[in-house]
Amino acid sequence: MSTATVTGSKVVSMAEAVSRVQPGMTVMIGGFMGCGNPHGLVEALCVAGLTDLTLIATDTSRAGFGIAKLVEQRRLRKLYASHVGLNPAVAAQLNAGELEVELVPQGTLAERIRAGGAGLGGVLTPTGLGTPVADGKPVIEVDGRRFLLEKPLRADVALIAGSTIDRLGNVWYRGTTRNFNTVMATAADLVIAEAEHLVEVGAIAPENVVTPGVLVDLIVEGDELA
Amino acid sequence: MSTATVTGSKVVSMAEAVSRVQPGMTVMIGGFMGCGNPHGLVEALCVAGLTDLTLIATDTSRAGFGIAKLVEQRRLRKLYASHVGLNPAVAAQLNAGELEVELVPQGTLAERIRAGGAGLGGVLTPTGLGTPVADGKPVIEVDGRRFLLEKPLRADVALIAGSTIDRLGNVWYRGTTRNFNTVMATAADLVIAEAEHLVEVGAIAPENVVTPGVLVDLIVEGDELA
Amino acid sequence: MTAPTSAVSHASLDRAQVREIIARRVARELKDGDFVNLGIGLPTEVPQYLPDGVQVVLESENGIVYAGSCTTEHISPYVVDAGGQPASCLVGGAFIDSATSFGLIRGGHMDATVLGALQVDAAGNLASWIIPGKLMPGMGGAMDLVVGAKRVVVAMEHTQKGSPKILAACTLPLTAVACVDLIVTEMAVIRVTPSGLLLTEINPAFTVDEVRSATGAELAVAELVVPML
Amino acid sequence: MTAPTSAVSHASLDRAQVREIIARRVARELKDGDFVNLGIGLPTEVPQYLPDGVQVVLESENGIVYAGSCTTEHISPYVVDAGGQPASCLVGGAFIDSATSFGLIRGGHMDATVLGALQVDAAGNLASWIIPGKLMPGMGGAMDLVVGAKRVVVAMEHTQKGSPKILAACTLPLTAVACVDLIVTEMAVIRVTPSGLLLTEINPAFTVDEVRSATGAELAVAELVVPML
Repeated sequence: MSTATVTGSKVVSMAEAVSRVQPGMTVMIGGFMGCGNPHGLVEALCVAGLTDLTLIATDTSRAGFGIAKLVEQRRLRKLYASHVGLNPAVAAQLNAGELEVELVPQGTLAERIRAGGAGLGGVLTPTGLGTPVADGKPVIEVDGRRFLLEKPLRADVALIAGSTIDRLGNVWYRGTTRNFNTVMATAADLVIAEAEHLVEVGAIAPENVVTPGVLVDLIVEGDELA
Repeated sequence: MSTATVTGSKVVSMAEAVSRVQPGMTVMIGGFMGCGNPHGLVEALCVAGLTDLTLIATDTSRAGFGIAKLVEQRRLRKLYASHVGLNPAVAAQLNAGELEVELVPQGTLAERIRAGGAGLGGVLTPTGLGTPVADGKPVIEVDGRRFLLEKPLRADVALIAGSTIDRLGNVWYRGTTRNFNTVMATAADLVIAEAEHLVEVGAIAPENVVTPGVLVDLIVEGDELA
Repeated sequence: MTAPTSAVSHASLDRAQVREIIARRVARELKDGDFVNLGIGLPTEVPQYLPDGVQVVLESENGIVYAGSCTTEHISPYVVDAGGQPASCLVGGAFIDSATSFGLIRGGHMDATVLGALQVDAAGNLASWIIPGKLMPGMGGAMDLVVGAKRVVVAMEHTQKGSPKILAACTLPLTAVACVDLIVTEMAVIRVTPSGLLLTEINPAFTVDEVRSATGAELAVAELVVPML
Repeated sequence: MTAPTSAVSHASLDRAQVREIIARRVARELKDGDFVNLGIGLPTEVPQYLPDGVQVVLESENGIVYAGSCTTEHISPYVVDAGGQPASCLVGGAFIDSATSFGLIRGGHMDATVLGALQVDAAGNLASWIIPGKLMPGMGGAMDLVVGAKRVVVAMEHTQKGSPKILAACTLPLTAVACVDLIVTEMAVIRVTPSGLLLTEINPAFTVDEVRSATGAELAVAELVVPML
């Protein structure tokens, strides 16, 4: 579903980018408790008023802020996350039977997304054995040790954030902003990256590119954080 | 088996580093056809005269050069590699029954080492299905698709090379030198890194560190390549 | 056994004292050079009590190797810790992504993790992430940490409103099976052994019987019980 | 069908002509923006024949995204291609490690891979990495590439010393099962379909019968066979 060419431009408006998200889609959103989230895209997604989405994100932020609004505005049908404690709307909607929630250990979440992006059939992890996380999942024994088989995760669209992004989509991340953005950039049919700083091609040394531009389909310009 | 402390020094002589390798050990060596190989450590390993080693490396270099000498000098009992075509000694020793060779697809090799370093029970890959690579290996079905279960690889010692390494072991790689060095740094009990340029702590921005220093136990100074 | 240095009773320990006793004792479990992940809350107080000459490398599982604290003037929107709070990366540190971070955690690269608990039991089972129907924060990175770290230290108050948190068997959903190595509370230091829980150190303010009565599991007592302070 | 533009016979094609015919035709399979991995040898000649306005992003599986060639004055010990030869990274490219590289390859991010073969068969099976007892170079990255790329194009001479390389069933150990989409030789372009091999284009220097007799598998002929040149 990549629309990008080498000779064309990947840079689009926020509205155009978000128009690619349709009701019922599965959407990944990078970031960790507000750090490294694509704030402009999340806001535009809220404004777009889409419903019935499945969201994959490591957390649901804190009440009233960023991703939290997608829950609060009842845009989600299903949620995969590792931590939802600071957003009371999740528990409320779960208890009311309005939202399906799959809590995923944070490392397993990262690895399931990576597997989805790397063409692997699943993840064999010791994490979650003997806990509710293991319910209904196959256990595979390798050389006498037992591992949970966790399935890959992919999305229709991934919304990621980068501190510096060049016009080919190469991304460099400041501080802890990379978190889930790197794996999510590999695991969706369409990857939209929000650039804090949009720069010319060549501005990022090839050794310091963290997410290669080939993974990014569309680029939007976001606000500066500081 | 880490000997490093925060307050102590990880920098040792080539001889001291190689003295940590014992006959019969499994050794990983990073690099790809001479690029990103720890040339000084490989040479020191040859001089040390150890035998009965198991080597894990993506290739065996070309005749007479670098890693190739470990084969030519009959130091290996077993070899895991993806490409051995430019080192005729491998086929000769294999045919003579003197060397056990497991050819591993290059992507599977990278992922098996990564799994060994990341505590995963194995790799579920479509690569190798229906080929001799699949012989004797379990096939796992996930959502109707079949995957080979490939086991993790670990080593007693990993010898890696870095272009710029600080005294805490943080590594930055120039060009294509990173190749297998990054995954190997995670998958051995002892990791020895050869620095082309040994620099003071702080010289590499934390965003541009590729291999975090916590993974590196010992550092040796190598020659400049250019 | 050394005589108690102070005769505080349990009731007289205020919250800050309890936390300091626990954090101070946990600090002695860490060695110079250890690569350590500290859970949110009490465990983050451990580093201030590290003995002279002991420096550890802290990990923040959202992506910092060699994490540091944050002073007001250095607050940055780009660096947060695993609790989402402003943090820093010390000189010599590295920023890593979540897959790499949990590779380090799951892969046995972490010398120790210190974290709180709702319940711990005689088999070293840990419950720390959910109270069904009441509290569902999610497990975050805890399940990976306790499975992957070489040493798992639970740092918690001995009881919750007077009820034991150390039990014969956890009643809450588990975080992981048989993962806990050591329990440090304000009352005692308890090792998880293949044959059950073993009291090895005690806060001189308490008697062994007091510890036992605050513990919901069989508690063997080491031949030599030393003061934990 | 268009009349042959030149009346060269098979025997009159020299090696360079054969390679150019194949590389030129393969180039037309690539679209602007495609992310492509080219095997060692003939496939590396494809980019020079890309039509105007078409630019592809080349991957070198040892760690270059947007790989370029290398001129004598730019030879660096730090940048090699998948054959271990000096290479470069174009402006806008990235260096990646082997796990990341094969994540891109296996994960379906590669629009196409072009590679040579020892044998291809009617089911699209490919043999390209070993002749037992004779040649054991290893599979390198080929097994991952043909399983992971969205489109697998085999670019090879139609026969090996007169013997067909396109067979009813491969006799050599496979690189992968049912992975080949298209076969481009100096004689013809052949698609692998669910019902077998389909001749869709021909080098006007040859007749369909000549192609058939140089092919060791059933070869259906498209309703409209166009010239491949």
